[in-house]
Amino acid sequence: MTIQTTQAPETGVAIANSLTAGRLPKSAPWTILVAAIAVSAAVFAVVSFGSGSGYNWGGALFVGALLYIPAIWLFSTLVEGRRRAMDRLVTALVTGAFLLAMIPLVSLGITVVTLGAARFDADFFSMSMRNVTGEGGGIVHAIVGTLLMTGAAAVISIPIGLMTSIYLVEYGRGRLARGVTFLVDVMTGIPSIVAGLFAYSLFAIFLGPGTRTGIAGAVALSLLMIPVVVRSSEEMLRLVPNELREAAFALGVPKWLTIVKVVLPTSIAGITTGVMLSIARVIGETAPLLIAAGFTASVNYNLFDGRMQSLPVFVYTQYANQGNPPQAYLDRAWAAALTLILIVMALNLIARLVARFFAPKFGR
Amino acid sequence: ASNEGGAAPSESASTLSGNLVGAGASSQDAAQQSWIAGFQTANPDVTVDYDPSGSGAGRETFLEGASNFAGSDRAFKDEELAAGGFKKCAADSTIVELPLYISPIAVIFNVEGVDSLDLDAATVAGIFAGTITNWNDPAIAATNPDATLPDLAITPVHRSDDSGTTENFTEYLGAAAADVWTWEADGVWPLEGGEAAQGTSGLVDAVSNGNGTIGYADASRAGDLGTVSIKVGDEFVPYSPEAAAAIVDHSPFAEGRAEGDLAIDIDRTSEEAGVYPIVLVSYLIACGQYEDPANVDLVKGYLSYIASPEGQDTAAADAGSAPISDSLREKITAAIDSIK
Amino acid sequence: MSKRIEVRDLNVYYSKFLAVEGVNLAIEPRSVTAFIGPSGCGKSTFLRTLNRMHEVIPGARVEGEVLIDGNNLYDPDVDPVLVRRQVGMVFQRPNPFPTMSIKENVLAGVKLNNKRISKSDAEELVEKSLRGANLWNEVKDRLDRPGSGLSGGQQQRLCIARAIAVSPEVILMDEPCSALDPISTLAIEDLIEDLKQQYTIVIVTHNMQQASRVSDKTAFFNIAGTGKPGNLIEYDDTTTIFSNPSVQATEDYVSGRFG
Amino acid sequence: MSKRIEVRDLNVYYSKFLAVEGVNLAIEPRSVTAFIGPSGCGKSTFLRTLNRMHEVIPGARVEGEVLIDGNNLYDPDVDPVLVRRQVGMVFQRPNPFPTMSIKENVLAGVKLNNKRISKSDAEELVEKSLRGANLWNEVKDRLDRPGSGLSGGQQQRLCIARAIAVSPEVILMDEPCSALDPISTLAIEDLIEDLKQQYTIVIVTHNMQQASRVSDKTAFFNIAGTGKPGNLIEYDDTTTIFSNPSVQATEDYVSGRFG
Amino acid sequence: MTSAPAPIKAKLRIGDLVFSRSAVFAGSMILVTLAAVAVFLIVQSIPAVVATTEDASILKTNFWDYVGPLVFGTVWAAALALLVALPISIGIALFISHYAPRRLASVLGYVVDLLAAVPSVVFGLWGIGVFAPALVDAYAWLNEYLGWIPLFSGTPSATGRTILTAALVLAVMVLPIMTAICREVFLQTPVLHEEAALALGATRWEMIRTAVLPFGRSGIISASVLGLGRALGETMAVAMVLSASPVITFQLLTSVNPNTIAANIALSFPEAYGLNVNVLIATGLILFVVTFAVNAFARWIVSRRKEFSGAN
Ligand SMILES: Nc1ncnc2c1ncn2[C@@H]1O[C@H](COP(=O)(O)OP(=O)(O)OP(=O)(O)O)[C@@H](O)[C@H]1O
Ligand SMILES: Nc1ncnc2c1ncn2[C@@H]1O[C@H](COP(=O)(O)OP(=O)(O)OP(=O)(O)O)[C@@H](O)[C@H]1O
Ligand SMILES: [Mg+2]
Ligand SMILES: [Mg+2]
Repeated sequence: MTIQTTQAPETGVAIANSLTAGRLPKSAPWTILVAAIAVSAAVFAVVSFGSGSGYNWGGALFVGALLYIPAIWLFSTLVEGRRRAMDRLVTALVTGAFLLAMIPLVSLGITVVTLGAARFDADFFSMSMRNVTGEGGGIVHAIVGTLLMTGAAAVISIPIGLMTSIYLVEYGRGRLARGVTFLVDVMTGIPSIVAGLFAYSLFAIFLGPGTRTGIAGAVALSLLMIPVVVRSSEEMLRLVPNELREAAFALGVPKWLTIVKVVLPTSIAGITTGVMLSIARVIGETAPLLIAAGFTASVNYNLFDGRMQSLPVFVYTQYANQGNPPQAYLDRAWAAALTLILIVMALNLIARLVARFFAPKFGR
Repeated sequence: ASNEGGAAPSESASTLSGNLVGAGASSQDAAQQSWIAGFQTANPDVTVDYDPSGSGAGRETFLEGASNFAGSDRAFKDEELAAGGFKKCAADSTIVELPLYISPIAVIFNVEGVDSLDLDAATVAGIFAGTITNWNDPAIAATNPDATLPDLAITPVHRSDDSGTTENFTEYLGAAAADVWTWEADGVWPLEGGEAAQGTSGLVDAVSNGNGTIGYADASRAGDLGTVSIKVGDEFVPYSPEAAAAIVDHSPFAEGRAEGDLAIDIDRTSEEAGVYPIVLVSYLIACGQYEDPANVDLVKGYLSYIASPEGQDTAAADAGSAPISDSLREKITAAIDSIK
Repeated sequence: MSKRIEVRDLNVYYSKFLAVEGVNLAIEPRSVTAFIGPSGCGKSTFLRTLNRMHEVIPGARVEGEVLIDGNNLYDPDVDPVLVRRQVGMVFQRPNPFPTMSIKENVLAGVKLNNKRISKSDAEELVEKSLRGANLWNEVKDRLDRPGSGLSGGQQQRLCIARAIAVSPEVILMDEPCSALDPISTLAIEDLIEDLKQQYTIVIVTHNMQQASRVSDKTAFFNIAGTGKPGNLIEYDDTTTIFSNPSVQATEDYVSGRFG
Repeated sequence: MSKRIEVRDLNVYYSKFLAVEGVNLAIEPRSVTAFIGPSGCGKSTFLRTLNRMHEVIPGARVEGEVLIDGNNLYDPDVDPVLVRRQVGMVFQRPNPFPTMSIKENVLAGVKLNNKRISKSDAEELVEKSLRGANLWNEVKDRLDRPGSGLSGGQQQRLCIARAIAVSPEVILMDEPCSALDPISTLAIEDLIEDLKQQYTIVIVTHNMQQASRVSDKTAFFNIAGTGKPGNLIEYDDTTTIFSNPSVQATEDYVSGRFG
Repeated sequence: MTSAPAPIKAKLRIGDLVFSRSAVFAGSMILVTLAAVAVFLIVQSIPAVVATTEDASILKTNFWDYVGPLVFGTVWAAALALLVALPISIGIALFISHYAPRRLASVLGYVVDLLAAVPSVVFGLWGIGVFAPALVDAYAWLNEYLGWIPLFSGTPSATGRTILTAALVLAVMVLPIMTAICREVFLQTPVLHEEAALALGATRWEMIRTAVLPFGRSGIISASVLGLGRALGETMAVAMVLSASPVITFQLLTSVNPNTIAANIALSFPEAYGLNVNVLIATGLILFVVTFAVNAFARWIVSRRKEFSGAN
């Protein structure tokens, strides 16, 4: 049998197995990576020797990894051809993108954990800042405030957001839908501080000037939260194949039940992710809460009366208005930041478990 | 929370109870927190909240009648007083402005091997105006013969936010070095460009993280950074609470104010020995007469506590402020007593 | 339990495109009617108008009347949901619910409508429906596994089981056997034979043999050319259509049959 | 241009589930081989192993060897991309790219290999491929419309056009005609006849008549019961399988044929 | 045929009615809320727009001169942030959906989501304390060797707190939300289409290009819009990290950087009084308008090829 050359130029090379023609060996990427890092390390060594400064390990690794990308592309182009090379290049880039994003994450993580650990003690989670100056004190009041206000914001935003996205995907046609879509987009652009001002002014109308309450803070947060919920849920609902809706309709299922029992469960994972993102988005807001919910050192369980402290405001004020000794304030700030992150992580984890429970039962 | 609740079987015979709300200058925040702690401990049934939302916001809030008292890095201006409209106060009431928080502003810098410098107002102004750009500039060397000044670019750092600290600092520069510093006193840094940082903390961070940086900040936050002794008369005065209190004592009260309105015109050019001219005076502002008498006792109680030696000392300990002098305290106490 | 369907002057549009034009047709209760015709001539489109499923497609609309036992489906106050509960449908492409197990899929018509059903009734219904769709033996051990893990043919039979589980009065089937092997096809055809005792059945098929085997009447649709609307060319007893059609086009089409 | 395929002791697993067991088979170049068997017996699964498409399914893996012209497809350093470029595939469910126009769909594979195809070449290729798939007349006026706006059968023919446009050496077809009307089916069968002059073709079908019409050899797969793996029962010349099979099960299956 | 002849004529379905009404209601709520916000902004802004330096001490000349550099800074910082974040987040999303081993993928997704858990104040603290100082050397290097490019010219900042740093911090902040949406959309790509591409002999990248990316296009745009919205409106982190002045400059590495609207409000609001407050709120209105324009543009892109959208 004659091996004929096909129009694909890479295939015709006469090697034992024509299907392996012109492939880099499996180990090639690693070899190239190691080589790239070695080259970079050597260059850094020369530079550091020349300038007398300390050896920069991070820089050497980073530049080495950077070097790998063109290197693998070059080798692959030479040996495997353009298409394979492109594939390898994209693989390297995509992996690189992920690793790149890990840099700030790891850096942030290390910073927050090491600096936050100093005050991660029992007092911190059993005390408020009432009558505390200098060292000591805790963040019970801020945790309570954050949970209550974020919770209230979620209670307001998730139904509205979800129903709006359902409206947009399932019901909306014509002008109103287009208007809503557009306005939701515009809503994403409300600066958080303006949301705070608006909520503050709104409640000033009803409750008298100058009232700062948890609920005003929650309303400000909802303003920021709703567009994120709508946008992400809308995207997820649109991905539900029409076939499934048709299947349900054909069984004589009313539209609303189809949405509740078929469309929502199918997209639940994505929606949960979106909702979690929206919560994460607002739970860390400082500016609007400073304006709408005020500042207090005491615990307040009542959303509708009195000022409420929140973790981000606490972090911010501890950092911005340091007293004596400053370190005590900084320690509290970082420990509160760590707490906030842990709270969001925990919420995220719970949401994922919930989502997994309802998620479509197919692969991936 | 374990520290909450006034039910502690305290021996205090306090009869005060209720909720007191203030808002204003964030410069006072640390001091306010320690005053609040002290006052609440003595009066377990009282809750005082202070929003460190900023002087402007504090004054607006007070105007709207949304707070019982305000903290502000400057007194109300004459025209603002004339416009009136303080919602919490009785119709024809004046307001009480008390200079209860006095804090020196330190000029801080970060230059390796230099802990302190002696500078005159013109040099400081030159540095911040960008006419003196290197640490080995002869103008600096002239007053610091012993310091080893590096050949290093000066990076002056100013506040990016609108702040009382900036206003006081630029007021000092304008008064004491009028030839070099031709801008008006303003809470917003008047020059374009330059390194800017948000808040005292941001500025301190920027100065400590940079190299060859210089800035100005509440003295309590100077930490390990190098600080400047300012030339007053013929000597160089380092910042200190006493020196800061002294300049206030040597300054006149603003004219044409109502009784109890103790706004001070700080004499930045004073040549008096032992005064430190770069200070921030922050006021506590209350009504001369409240529309609703319910809050009067609370306000008076709280302000009296702040003005007391005990109150001034806790603030000095917790916030690094300068305790007011006894002579000033007398006038303030009289003003507090006049509140109805 | 079965219904008579009468179609009068029906036009179906996709937005501005006229897909099916001027259909007049009467389908007798307790009979099987087959729709045949070349691809793209509008069989599916027309079928969907019989239970208003076309309304799901944006822009699709209808002119004319469809009477089910004399009630016009397109009367303004008719509830499409109730129509669909009486007129069930099986699609060309199998579409089991991915979030549901095999069992839940079969019970979907019941469960999704929030009807309560006792556990034993449910199990009975599941078995009956799956047996009816000739799927019971293959899946009885994995009723709680996801429906999307089945082979194409298995999925289609699952959809048939799901449709018959709600016992509609008319069943529309859009090429239900195109993904099935001969044995399953035979089983479905037997099932159609059974169902016909009680229900009215309409089936779209490309398989002439199937049409001639299962149907009582056959409707032949054709299309004059691209962009032209589909038309009902001839509608008659199946034997007539396959042995002695009155229109030449029908004869051409059915005689091109093979196998 | 065509290739000989030899399969040795092939087992296919979905994670732990053994779906197809111990297949041995040799497919001659320039021939048409048909796979028949009941639904769920693993025809599609096995077919996908011939161009390593099973690897796309998470958990699916293979034991054994598939030799194409003597080269083992499963050698560790074989590039599945090269394999698939030589072994094209048409799926059971039509899957045109919804984001592309009809024309772009046809050219999708070609564009990958050869970015700079001249406009006239491209148009020629589009026409040739669409004609080959018997779709040209229906779509020639709307080549720039989205491929997803076609009827099921039209979509399937579009996918066939897309597959033949890259002129692979082996073409695997998984029930390519199940969604087609008889005319299109006939056209595809004619196409297969044509392609056979140059290519090796493997086709899965449920249509016995189709198998007997188009294929040179036929492989019958069966499954002993649920959860059991599918097996290759008999593999022989098509005429032998349909007239005189050596295994009883084969006879049972093909004689259950109808129409 | 014994059953009632016309059960087909139906009551209006309560469930449907309630559900669709509440959906419409929710949609209208957004209209109402936004109208309220707009009214609030406009009413508060009117006195500011016509104000001069006499009325509002914050203004040097008039409102438009004040807001100009801020608009520039806002758009510039957000654009830079998006420029960095978009390719990276698409990359990460692809990595998680199509490259990483399946077991690892969900864990990795979670790890990236963690970034969303970081409050903006903490980004600010980290930006000042860790990130900006770490960039000083890199900026000096860029300035020395690439200073001939106008973007990198000027005197590099001694503290690293430049607009580029702020944009990078913003990029990190918008990454999780963009990544999450892209990832979910990519994961939903129909397997049929991926298989279609692979069967044509596409490499993984080509499969992604032909099947995944076109399918996810509207999702990618949604993600960008959300990311951009966040970047345009982010307040605290920018306020804390950026060394800002009222200037317009394209230089990325100097101490002199344009400010953003949101950060400027945060910086000036605490000390604002009288008409200055209105001026600041008016800048908020301008930000609103900017976002409006950006989104209109994005929507227009999506709608251009609507019929080719994958999902329906
Ligand atoms: N959603 C749609 N939007 C616009 N046109 C459509 C749509 N669905 C189908 N069409 C067009 O309507 C005509 C009829 O399509 P239909 O699906 O009813 O054909 P069919 O007879 O069922 O074909 P097949 O046998 O291939 O399933 C075709 O020209 C098709 O392109
Ligand atoms: N993705 C999958 N994961 C797990 N099991 C699968 C998967 N796909 C198919 N199977 C199982 O493997 C077996 C063979 O399926 P396959 O799709 O190959 O059957 P088939 O012969 O092509 O059937 P049909 O004629 O209905 O298409 C079946 O039992 C099926 O349930
Ligand atoms: Mg059809
Ligand atoms: Mg199959």
